[in-house]
Amino acid sequence: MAQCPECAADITLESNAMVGEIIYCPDCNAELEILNVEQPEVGLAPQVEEDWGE
Amino acid sequence: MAQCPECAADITLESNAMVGEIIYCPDCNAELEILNVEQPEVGLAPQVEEDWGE
Amino acid sequence: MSRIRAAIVGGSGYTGGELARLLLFHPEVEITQVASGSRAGQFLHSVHPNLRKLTGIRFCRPEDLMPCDVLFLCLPHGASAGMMEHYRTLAPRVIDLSADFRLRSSTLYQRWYGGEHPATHLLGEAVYGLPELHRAELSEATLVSGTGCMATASILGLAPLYRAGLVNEQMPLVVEAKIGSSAAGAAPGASSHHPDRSGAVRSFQPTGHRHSAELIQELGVLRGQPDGLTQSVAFSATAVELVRGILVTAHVFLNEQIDEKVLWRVYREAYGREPFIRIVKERSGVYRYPEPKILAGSNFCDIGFELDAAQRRVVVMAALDNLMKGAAGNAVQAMNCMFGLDETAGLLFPGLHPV
Amino acid sequence: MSRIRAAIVGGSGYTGGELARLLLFHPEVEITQVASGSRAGQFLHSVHPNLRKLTGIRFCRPEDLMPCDVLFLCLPHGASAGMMEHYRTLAPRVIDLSADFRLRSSTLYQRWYGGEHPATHLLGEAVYGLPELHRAELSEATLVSGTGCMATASILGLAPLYRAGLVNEQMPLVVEAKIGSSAAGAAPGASSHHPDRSGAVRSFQPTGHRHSAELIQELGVLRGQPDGLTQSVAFSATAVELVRGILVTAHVFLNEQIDEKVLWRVYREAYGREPFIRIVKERSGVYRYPEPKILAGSNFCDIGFELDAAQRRVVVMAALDNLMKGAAGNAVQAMNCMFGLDETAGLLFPGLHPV
Amino acid sequence: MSRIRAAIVGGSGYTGGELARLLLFHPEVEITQVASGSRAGQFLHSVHPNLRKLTGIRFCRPEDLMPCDVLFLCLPHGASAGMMEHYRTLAPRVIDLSADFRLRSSTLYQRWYGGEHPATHLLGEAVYGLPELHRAELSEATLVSGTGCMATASILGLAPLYRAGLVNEQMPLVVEAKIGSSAAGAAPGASSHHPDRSGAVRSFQPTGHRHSAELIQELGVLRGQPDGLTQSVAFSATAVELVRGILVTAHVFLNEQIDEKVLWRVYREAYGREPFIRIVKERSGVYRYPEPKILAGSNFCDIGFELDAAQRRVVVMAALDNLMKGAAGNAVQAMNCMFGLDETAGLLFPGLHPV
Amino acid sequence: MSRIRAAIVGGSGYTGGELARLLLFHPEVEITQVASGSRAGQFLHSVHPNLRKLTGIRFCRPEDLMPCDVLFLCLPHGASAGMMEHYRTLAPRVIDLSADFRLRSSTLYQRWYGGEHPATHLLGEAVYGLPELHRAELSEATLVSGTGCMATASILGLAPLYRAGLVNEQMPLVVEAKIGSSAAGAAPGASSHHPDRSGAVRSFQPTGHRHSAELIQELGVLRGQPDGLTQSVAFSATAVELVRGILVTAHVFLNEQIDEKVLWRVYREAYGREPFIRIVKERSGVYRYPEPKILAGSNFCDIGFELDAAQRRVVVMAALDNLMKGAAGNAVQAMNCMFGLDETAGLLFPGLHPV
Ligand SMILES: NC(=O)c1ccc[n+]([C@@H]2O[C@H](COP(=O)([O-])OP(=O)(O)OC[C@H]3O[C@@H](n4cnc5c(N)ncnc54)[C@H](OP(=O)(O)O)[C@@H]3O)[C@@H](O)[C@H]2O)c1
Ligand SMILES: NC(=O)c1ccc[n+]([C@@H]2O[C@H](COP(=O)([O-])OP(=O)(O)OC[C@H]3O[C@@H](n4cnc5c(N)ncnc54)[C@H](OP(=O)(O)O)[C@@H]3O)[C@@H](O)[C@H]2O)c1
Ligand SMILES: NC(=O)c1ccc[n+]([C@@H]2O[C@H](COP(=O)([O-])OP(=O)(O)OC[C@H]3O[C@@H](n4cnc5c(N)ncnc54)[C@H](OP(=O)(O)O)[C@@H]3O)[C@@H](O)[C@H]2O)c1
Ligand SMILES: NC(=O)c1ccc[n+]([C@@H]2O[C@H](COP(=O)([O-])OP(=O)(O)OC[C@H]3O[C@@H](n4cnc5c(N)ncnc54)[C@H](OP(=O)(O)O)[C@@H]3O)[C@@H](O)[C@H]2O)c1
Ligand SMILES: [Zn+2]
Ligand SMILES: [Zn+2]
Repeated sequence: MAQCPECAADITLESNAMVGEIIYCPDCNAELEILNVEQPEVGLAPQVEEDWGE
Repeated sequence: MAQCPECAADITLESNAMVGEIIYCPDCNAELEILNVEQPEVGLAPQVEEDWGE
Repeated sequence: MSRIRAAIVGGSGYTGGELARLLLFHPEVEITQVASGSRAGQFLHSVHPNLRKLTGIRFCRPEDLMPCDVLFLCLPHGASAGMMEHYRTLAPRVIDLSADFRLRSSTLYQRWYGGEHPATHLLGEAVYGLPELHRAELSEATLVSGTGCMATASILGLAPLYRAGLVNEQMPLVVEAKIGSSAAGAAPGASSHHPDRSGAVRSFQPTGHRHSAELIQELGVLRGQPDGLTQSVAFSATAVELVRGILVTAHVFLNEQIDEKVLWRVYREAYGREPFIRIVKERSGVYRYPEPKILAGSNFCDIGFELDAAQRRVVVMAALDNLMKGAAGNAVQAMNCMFGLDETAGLLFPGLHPV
Repeated sequence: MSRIRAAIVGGSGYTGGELARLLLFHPEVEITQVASGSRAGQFLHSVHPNLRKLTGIRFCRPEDLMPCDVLFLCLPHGASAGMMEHYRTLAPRVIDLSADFRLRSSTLYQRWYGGEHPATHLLGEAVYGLPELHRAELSEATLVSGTGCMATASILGLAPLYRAGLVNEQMPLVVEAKIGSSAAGAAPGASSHHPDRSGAVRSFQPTGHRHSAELIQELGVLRGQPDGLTQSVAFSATAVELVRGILVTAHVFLNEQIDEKVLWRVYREAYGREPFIRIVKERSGVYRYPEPKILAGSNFCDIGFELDAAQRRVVVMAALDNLMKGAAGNAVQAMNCMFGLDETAGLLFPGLHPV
Repeated sequence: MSRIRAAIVGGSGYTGGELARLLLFHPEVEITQVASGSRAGQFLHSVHPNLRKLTGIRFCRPEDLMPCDVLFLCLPHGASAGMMEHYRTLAPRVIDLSADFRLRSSTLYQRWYGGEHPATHLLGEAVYGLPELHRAELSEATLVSGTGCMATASILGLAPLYRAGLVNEQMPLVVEAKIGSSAAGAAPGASSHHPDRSGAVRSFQPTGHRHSAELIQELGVLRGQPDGLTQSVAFSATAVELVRGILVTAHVFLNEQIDEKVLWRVYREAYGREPFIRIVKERSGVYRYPEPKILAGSNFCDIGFELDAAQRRVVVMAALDNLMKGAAGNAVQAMNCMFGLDETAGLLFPGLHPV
Repeated sequence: MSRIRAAIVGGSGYTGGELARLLLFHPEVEITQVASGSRAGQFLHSVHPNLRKLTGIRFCRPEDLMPCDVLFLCLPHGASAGMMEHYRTLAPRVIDLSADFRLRSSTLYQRWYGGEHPATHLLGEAVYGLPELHRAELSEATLVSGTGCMATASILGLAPLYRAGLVNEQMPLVVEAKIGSSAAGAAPGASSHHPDRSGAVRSFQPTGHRHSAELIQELGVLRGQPDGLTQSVAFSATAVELVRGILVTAHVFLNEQIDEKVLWRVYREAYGREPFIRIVKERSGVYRYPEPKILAGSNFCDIGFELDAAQRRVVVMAALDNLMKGAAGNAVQAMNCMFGLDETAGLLFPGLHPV
């Protein structure tokens, strides 16, 4: 089980997951890149800051 | 010149002001009763608390 | 099993109408009576137009109330306390949505509400009806108090931090509530006149707001301070353009330097299994933090937080629908606890988007 | 019986999100997939925040759609017609919420939408998915069209008068629709920018509005005019400050002098047994006529009328939630008809008051 | 020249407050008194918070009113007619914003308002205070009536078509007004209670609305029908979420096939030189037609139109602020006419965007 | 004296449009040019519909700007700093409404805005354009910065307490701003899409908001802390349903036990002679505290306060229109100071009620 680097949520990788694939954290919706499949690991994908108010 | 007992605003009594008359503070809108005309003095008029929200 | 027979007093008001709506669709409940002094004889839908074609119930007079299994009181503050003995003869379980039985201590009551409580002998029996904090007591309770709508959001938002002992109580707790117009009830007046209330951002009682007392009591319990939290509590409320909904923004200062994952853990542990609490804290999108409008009609309390590490400060945001998790929905949830039912029974509506 | 497997295309939009909400709680349905070109891989709640904690479904890519029992298309006008053959290979029953299959006649389509219809050979098969008018056909249908939101309100409001032959077709039919912002979908733009859209009372397409075509078709059927109503139809729409909701005000002139009881009878006969239509016409209270705001989230179409005897004129008012009875709710009702389920399954939410 | 001394009766209401605001900044006017029965002695800003720090005037009692040059009456319908003789002793020129003197004919009054007019002998003297139609009479008038807010928008929008003889009077005139909450005045009540009024799209009086009478009178004059337009007039009004503002959508049918340039010419000729009327009809942008919200506080009436050539139909849209061009602003414009001042004096505020 | 020739850059945006409106009616100013990259050649009213019929000006291209007496820059943050040398060749006086020149210290800039300031050599010359605090400097200034809209309300509300040395700086300053949608400018996007933005009560940046820096700088100056206030400042902002307007609620703790009359004196002394600041604190009525909606279009900043004596705490409320006293109105006031004009010239509109 991988951990979200943003919020520490448990992230279960799907059976067909591949390194480099982009997935999302179910809790904080961070965009995550799969770094390792055998020893599940994900990292924050580079994200452009959207403007979302004021 | 009288002083508003609520907010200390200067209150000028009109020439025809009478003891017991109800006037209003221009600053805090408190309802004021004229207590003395020679030595100008006003007191807070008894006010029912209105409900004005929640 | 036969259905629970429930009756409502003050059914022509907003929380009474909301209860009627919920109980009509509750799988284990049957509404026996809905009382109203001003509308007796009229159909429910003459006041609550959403109930048209869904029920043929008519309001009864309060004095015609008959025994039932559970009685909900939806009356203004002060109206139920004096009559409580009477209401308890009508039903073995009473849930009072007003503020009359929210405070355990008559001293606290006197400080915040002014004047002697009319039924101090009952204060010890009443349970503060927030299932997330008092679930066990509710299963035994016969007199349950509803919770203040802004207080509910504040307490639910802050409880995990207080329980975890993270808060620096030497510093003030500042809570700013933003609130819709239905919180003031169904009676029209100058302050609710549409041309004046519409688009308002209006402070009312910037200091001395009575909901403070509930925070002081409930957060105090979590800190082992039975006479109430000793910390300075600065609670203020601002009416905004909204009919249903509350957003509470609370500023607390911390004892120690922590990182945000600690907060995630604390909130997950507190609320991971709660059916009606969701942690809302997203890195992208429009709905990153709790937003009351999507909660209209739902029983959720959405909670988010953000850490200002440099200042050892956390901003907590909590949103709910004042008529649901802030009043009638929470009361039904409490009833479910009292009768040992599934806590979500009758409370499944998820809220709308967009809305 | 196993659950009906349903999938949604265009699930990131407003009608798609509403369908997802409804089907998640539908007792006989299981959502198998929700497709989105722009959001594939993301959780439903990243776009539809009301669904947080209620489902772990993620959007799939449209090209990854798999066979299912019923497929809902929630795409912009023009996007589904060309692909319909493909979609029908995926599911034996397809419900298309767009305007592509609302009109039976390719001539009518061309007149109002401009350009040739991309799949004229399917026009004959498609059923206009309004259960109140086409219930029998729906039970056999494999291709069902959603209905225009303002058209639905107008047609349901006027059908009883036309069917009863009361309308003077030498005089014009004037229909004024007031409509909320969600009817324009989820894509932002200058006209939906909050500072400009907020508080707007904005005419758009005062003449030539495409929903006219649906009135002409469906009221024509009721008058035995298969090529469309020959009467002059003046339809105009005004965007008002509201997210969800439509109120249609229609002015018709009558053939004969009647009294209001005739109207009551005509409407009662038409709709007395319809689960989602309520006649709203009260002599007192605040909600005397249909009011869209209390319908948000509900599948009701509320209908009222008032007679101007002197001028032999009737004003008909009809209200609904454009995303519910005007789109997703009606589509679920149509699906219920297609599968022989209880028509109200999954559609019981009554709407809120106050709101 | 010394300033015109103006006084206001009913100054605690919405039109009275708006007049006070306008006259305070009017270059040729000095407010001598503002009367209120309920607020006598209080400062204007206690009721009209926008006037704080701008004036130290206090409300006087109605019975303390003293002679002045012009008296504005801002009382509910029915309150001024009976007292008019008295008011005219106070000022040589009286402008009554209520409906009491809008109709020339006591028959028309009786038909629409029910009951005998209390001062029929004055009906002949009163001028319908719409400068665009009665400018010349105003310069001589001593008793001027304000105009109905929805009537003003309707009449101004339609007058050019009627004057030009373009309208087919065998066909009905259908007028649908959308209107904000301030039109109902400052007194709170169930129908203006924010939780219920907010977001409303509410029909009131779908038939029989009294403003119809003003259309019938004024458009009749333009057609040489002194007893009122004989055409069938279908006027209905819908309250929408807005505080200030009206949008009227009118459907008229034409005598002949014309093209849109004819309409441009007709409207330009009618209004090209009018300071407060703007033709709004754009091919692009968000504000293509009249939009009431940008008119809040301004005295403009914006007018647009669209031709449906196929059906020989024109849709006319007219927008204004009900408290300005629909009441107080128009009254000041009328006063400017009566005193021979520049018609725009005191009325230059252009309105806001965004808003 | 001939009129001041003023030009506007970024004239298609919201502050640019507001400036155009104000300067069009300013008695001492003539607008020479209004530049827009995206709208060059179009009439002002194609974007700012309130200006229709009031001016025939068309937008010019930014590169076609010609010399003038004063140049207003209404560009997004970051767009003007790099070009400032160029702009200063066009006019001897430049007023930049963006955030680029609000902070005196490049360190403070870097901390809050991230990255090096593009024109640090100019920081010393620029004056923070708040007349109430920097009137004297403005009369000499050639480069003036606009002020942050929420910062303006906060600073004006708090300045008297800080200047008087009443604040306990060991305790945090907590400031909660409620703000309308126009503050985010004219560009549409997902977060301003009406169905999602409407009725929102939305936290954005609960911590780390850039307007904090202005509070730190300006309140620091008042405390003799030139590197910025050392006190902990907790600033958060919540978007509410409103187009124009800000209400700031600030919680400060005091050094000593005082009574409310002290606060009255402190505020009266600070603002008694300020034309655009009003103290609002009433014992009755609906508008007891500052309310932003009645300020739309006006240049007032209304300020109220309430003492919580027991907790030695003051709650300060300050309201303004973000496009007026929070941007364009304040810029015109600053311009009036720079040119030695009457400070209220062109700024007399008092705001509306009801609205
Ligand atoms: N609104 C909220 O968001 C909210 C949230 C949490 C808690 N609460 C609490 O719930 C209670 C009810 O609130 P609400 O908003 O439903 O109020 P409401 O809309 O004003 O309704 C109260 C009802 O009580 C009845 N009533 C009024 N005065 C009474 C009196 N003196 N004696 C007996 N009955 C009286 C009235 O019905 P009849 O005259 O027809 O009998 C009225 O419809 C209050 O105590 C409130 O503090 C409200
Ligand atoms: N809104 C209403 O009240 C309402 C009422 C009745 C009927 N309708 C009809 O229902 C349909 C959907 O309306 P809506 O309001 O849900 O629209 P919407 O919110 O704009 O959503 C439409 C969805 O379709 C997808 N899409 C957009 N452009 C596409 C294209 N060119 N090809 C394929 N997919 C595309 C998008 O999702 P991805 O890009 O993520 O795939 C988008 O989320 C429309 O035909 C509308 O006329 C709407
Ligand atoms: N609101 C609009 O948009 C609008 C537009 C066009 C025309 N009008 C007309 O203008 C008039 C005033 O409208 P409004 O909106 O200003 O009304 P409003 O806000 O209700 O104010 C009317 C004022 O009249 C006084 N008043 C009330 N009842 C009275 C009575 N029986 N006898 C004497 N005075 C009484 C009240 O002041 P005190 O009790 O303090 O004396 C009240 O403030 C009405 O005739 C209305 O039809 C209104
Ligand atoms: N809105 C407020 O309440 C408020 C309050 C205080 C201060 N301010 C500040 O005032 C400034 C303007 O705000 P606003 O609300 O008026 O913004 P806005 O409505 O977005 O307008 C900005 C204008 O600048 C032009 N522009 C956009 N991007 C540009 C770029 N990269 N380079 C050059 N020009 C560009 C655009 O016009 P063209 O593309 O047509 O040239 C646009 O119309 C901002 O710095 C803002 O922080 C705003
Ligand atoms: Zn995460
Ligand atoms: Zn005072």
